[in-house]
Amino acid sequence: MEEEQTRELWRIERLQVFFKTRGNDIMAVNEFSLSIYQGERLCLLGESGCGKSVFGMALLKLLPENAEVLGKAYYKGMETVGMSEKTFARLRGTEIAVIPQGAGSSLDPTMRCGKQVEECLRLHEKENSQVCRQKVLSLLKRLELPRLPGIARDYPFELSGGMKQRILVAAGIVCHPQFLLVDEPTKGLDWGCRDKVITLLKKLVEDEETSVLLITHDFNVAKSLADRVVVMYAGEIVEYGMREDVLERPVHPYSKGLLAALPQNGFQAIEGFSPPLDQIPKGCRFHPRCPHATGRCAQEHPNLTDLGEGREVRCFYAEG
Amino acid sequence: MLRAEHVSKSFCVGRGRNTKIQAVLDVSLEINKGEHLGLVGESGCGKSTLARMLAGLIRPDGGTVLLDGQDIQKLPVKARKEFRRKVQIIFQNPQQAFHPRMKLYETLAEPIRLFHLVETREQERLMLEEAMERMGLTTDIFGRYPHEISGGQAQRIALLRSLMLEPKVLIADEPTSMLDVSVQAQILKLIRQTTEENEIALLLISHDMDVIRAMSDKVIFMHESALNLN
Amino acid sequence: MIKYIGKRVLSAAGVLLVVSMLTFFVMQMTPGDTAYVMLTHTFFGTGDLITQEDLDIATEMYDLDRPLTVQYGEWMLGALKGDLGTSYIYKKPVMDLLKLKLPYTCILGFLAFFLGLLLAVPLGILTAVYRNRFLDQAIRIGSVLASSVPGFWLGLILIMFFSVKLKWLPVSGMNEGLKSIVLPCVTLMLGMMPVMIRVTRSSVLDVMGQDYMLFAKAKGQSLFQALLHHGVRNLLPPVITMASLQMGNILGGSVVIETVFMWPGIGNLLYNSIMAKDTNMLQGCVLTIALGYILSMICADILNAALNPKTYRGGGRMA
Amino acid sequence: MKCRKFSVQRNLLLWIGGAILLVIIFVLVFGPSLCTHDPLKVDYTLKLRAPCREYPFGTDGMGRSVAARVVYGLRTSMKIAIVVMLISCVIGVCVGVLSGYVGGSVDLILMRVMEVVLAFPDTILALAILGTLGGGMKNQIIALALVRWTKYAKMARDETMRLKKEEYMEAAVAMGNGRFRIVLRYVLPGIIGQILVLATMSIGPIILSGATLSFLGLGVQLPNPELGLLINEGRDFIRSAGHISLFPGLVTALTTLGFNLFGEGLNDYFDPRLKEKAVSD
Repeated sequence: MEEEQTRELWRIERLQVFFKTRGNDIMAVNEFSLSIYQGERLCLLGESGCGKSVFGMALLKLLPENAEVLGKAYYKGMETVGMSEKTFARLRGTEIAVIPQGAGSSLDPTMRCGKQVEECLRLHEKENSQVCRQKVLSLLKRLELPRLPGIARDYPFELSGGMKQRILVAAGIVCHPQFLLVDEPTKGLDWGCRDKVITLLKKLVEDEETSVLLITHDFNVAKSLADRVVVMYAGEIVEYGMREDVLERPVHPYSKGLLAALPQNGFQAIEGFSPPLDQIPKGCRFHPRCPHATGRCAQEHPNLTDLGEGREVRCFYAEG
Repeated sequence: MLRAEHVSKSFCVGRGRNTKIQAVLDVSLEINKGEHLGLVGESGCGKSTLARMLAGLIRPDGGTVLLDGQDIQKLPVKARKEFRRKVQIIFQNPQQAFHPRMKLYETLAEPIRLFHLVETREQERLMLEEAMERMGLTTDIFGRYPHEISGGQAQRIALLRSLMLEPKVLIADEPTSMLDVSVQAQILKLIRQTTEENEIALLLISHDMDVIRAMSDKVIFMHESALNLN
Repeated sequence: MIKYIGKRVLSAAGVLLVVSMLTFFVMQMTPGDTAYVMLTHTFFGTGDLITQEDLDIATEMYDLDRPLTVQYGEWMLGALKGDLGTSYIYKKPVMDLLKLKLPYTCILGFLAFFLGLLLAVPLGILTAVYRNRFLDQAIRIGSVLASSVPGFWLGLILIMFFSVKLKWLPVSGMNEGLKSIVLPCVTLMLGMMPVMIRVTRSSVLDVMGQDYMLFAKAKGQSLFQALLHHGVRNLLPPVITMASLQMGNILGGSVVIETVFMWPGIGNLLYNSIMAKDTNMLQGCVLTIALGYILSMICADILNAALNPKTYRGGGRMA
Repeated sequence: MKCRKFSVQRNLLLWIGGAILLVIIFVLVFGPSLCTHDPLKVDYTLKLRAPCREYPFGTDGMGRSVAARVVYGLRTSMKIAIVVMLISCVIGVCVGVLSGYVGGSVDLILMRVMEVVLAFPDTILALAILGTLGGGMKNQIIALALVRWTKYAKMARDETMRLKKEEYMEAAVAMGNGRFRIVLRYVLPGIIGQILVLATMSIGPIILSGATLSFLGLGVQLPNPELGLLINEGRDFIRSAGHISLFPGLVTALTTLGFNLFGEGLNDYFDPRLKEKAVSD
């Protein structure tokens, strides 16, 4: 696996995101350093409120006005955080694409679904509408949408949650991007659709060999789609490594807790609650909920220590 | 105890043409004392509507909902209040189940004052503090507003508010689908523990099979009962 | 879709009927007998000389003594045939007067309406896109100022300044064609623009906050392109609804403005008929203006229905 | 640091509006004692005097001090506006909450009533009513209130319907709250903010339409002064003595501006969109 990932797609150095509210500045993402390789599928795993979506949006410069991004991020060597919106916009859609969270609200209620998928094609590849329509229909067929081609002429409010999610997936990958950000593909979907979306995503990503940054809180999605997994807690990375290591043999107490809380592992819950981003505890951010926290954890903020073969953990006592 | 006989309900949806969506069609269901019932089905198949009908929040078009043999829609006012005490419901989105501009102490004290469970304010405060301990919550939450606490804490408070009235039946409409996995486990364990302790019958509604399997003795499948009658 | 339009027109006709009934019966309840009032106005300055027997002649002549419902029935039949009775003071059929004066009100009204929209909507969009910048503040303060100024007083001031001092524009009346329409039109426009700017601004702000606009940006569209493709269809409904309401303000305002500028429109006619208590004439004017207002509301509803696919694609299908 | 500036700007609107209102209130309370001239005393020798130290706003066609008349006129106009606002607010909110909360047939009937009232442009309905009932302050108040209550009713109904869908309302019912208690503790506090904003924002237009009616001679009758009337009096002297219409209009505009700015500031204060969005994941 190592030799293929020669070319680094993204290199992120100490990325920080602040939200300026009337009271104080809330730090949503703290010191995020990571690199994503060509054709790799990285999963950002964490509970709601840990800043994973904020990181994704910051990377693609889609944050609201009151957000401020510090640090550096290099896409194919080009520094993106400081880049002007005009130049970055040329990358959007063709090279860098997004499948946003909230399938329901990300589709324009007054435009037919087929047209919304075509829009990206027509914007960048300037082909005539007939060719575009054919491309979209073939893509929708690959996504196993029912009632083709009629469904392309339907409006978003006429589709179920699962189908809207697939339309979003289509709109994201129709221009064959090199890097795809997938934000919570299964949130809000019910049980049946969830598996379907996961299998579809898996097939598509393998055919296209695009590199994917997957943001989710759902273990099954991480298990079936990701090569490498990064676990986030309260705005920072606590552990990352290959999927088998992190999901089967987690090292950080929080990752262990997550694994134990799964229904199939007997519902052992982690005590307490993840802290809201404006009340971050001192020292290690997990120490109030960590079963074997010591005095040192409460005082000192641990850094990411390298455990070899690309595994890192943010804890003083995590054994190798 | 709480029984639904051939209950059905349909809603008019969409402007212009009068398209009726049949949310619940001819459902019969019974919850006996101390029983743990699981109701599972696709989202949008009318589970929430059925839950709200059982809790007396929505009037069914057809069929009746009976508590101890009496139709809850025809209860006199006094008995209706007693019905509210016996049958409690907790909702899917904890943060929205509380008045956004009322401190949580007020929200928790409301059932006590409504049913005059205690006379003086000190007793009320003591009662609440003791209940908070049992739920594993700190009393600083009293002074907070709903948007200042996490989903898990909010759902615990909703549970505590319902249990203050010692209900006979607790209906939980997808209590954990909005919560994260770790917090989900806490809430479910709490629900199971409290309902068993106080002999409360539980109707747990969810679209997640694992949750239902882990929590309930009897399981009812709600088939796709949303028929489109336009 | 046609069924929807049909329903709207029907309900509008219903409202119009109720309106006509309302005005008719309320009219008859006026303090002082209609005959007396009519006579005092037709023969000026003879208020106290009118004897009872004059009143009887007048009542009998205009058959005012019959029960109200019969009078209303007769009036209604006439209205359907286009005869709204005769005006006491002008001694001409109400319908002819209305036909004569309607074009003037329409010219003034539509000119003010469309020019107002042409200015207000772009300004609204600008204030939303450049939120909190200097442009936004300036336009908002300007519109609050404009909405605080009484229309008729503004008219007088414009007359005082442009006609009396600078002598560019005529003081009032219709005689100098285009030049005489400028002042009334500007006054009416300034009356409606502040509200239109505010509604456009909040509608554009709402739309810009939507997720599909963020997704459009993620697809590589600039803010302008996103607004064009997705924004327009979503932000128009509230703007169109408010525009139809503003059409009402213009019709209402026309009464005052036409009086100030001596513009020979329906508004002026309505004012004179109120002063002279000429019930038939008053009834005709009120109905015309109400009809115009309801028509503009129906157009707004139809436009909104056309924009919103939900109406002609039925309820959501649970596929 | 754009968002810091914005919060100051929001208060700016409130402060300016508040300042103007203070001036107006000062004039309302101390005005009569301050101005030395009797607004009704006629003295033809002083006819059409231009504004000077003696008569700050000059004198009108009958030699009366325009300044004195404006002060008293402001009082009448404000009295009318406040009364109209209160009546229409009470009626509108009750009807709105009733039809919004109870819904069903009650809602339908009230909707039809509102539709008829809304079928008229505001001024036309007021004119029609005054045309029939005759002029006078009392009828003017009735006419204006009959027109204005629909705005409150519509707002109250929409807000009540929106609140009814919230889950905490369902939870309140499930908790055993009676209908009346829910309206008092949940619905009304929910819409108080909007009512306040609408009240301050609607005083301005009420003053304007009140003045318009008096200008047309249908509202307050001569000789007691009202701002609209004063402007009308000056119409004949447009050419020679513009000041007679100029100053009453200016004062009306200033008062309306004060209320509008204050209302706008209040609206920004209550407007959820301007509060920074909570940091969501």
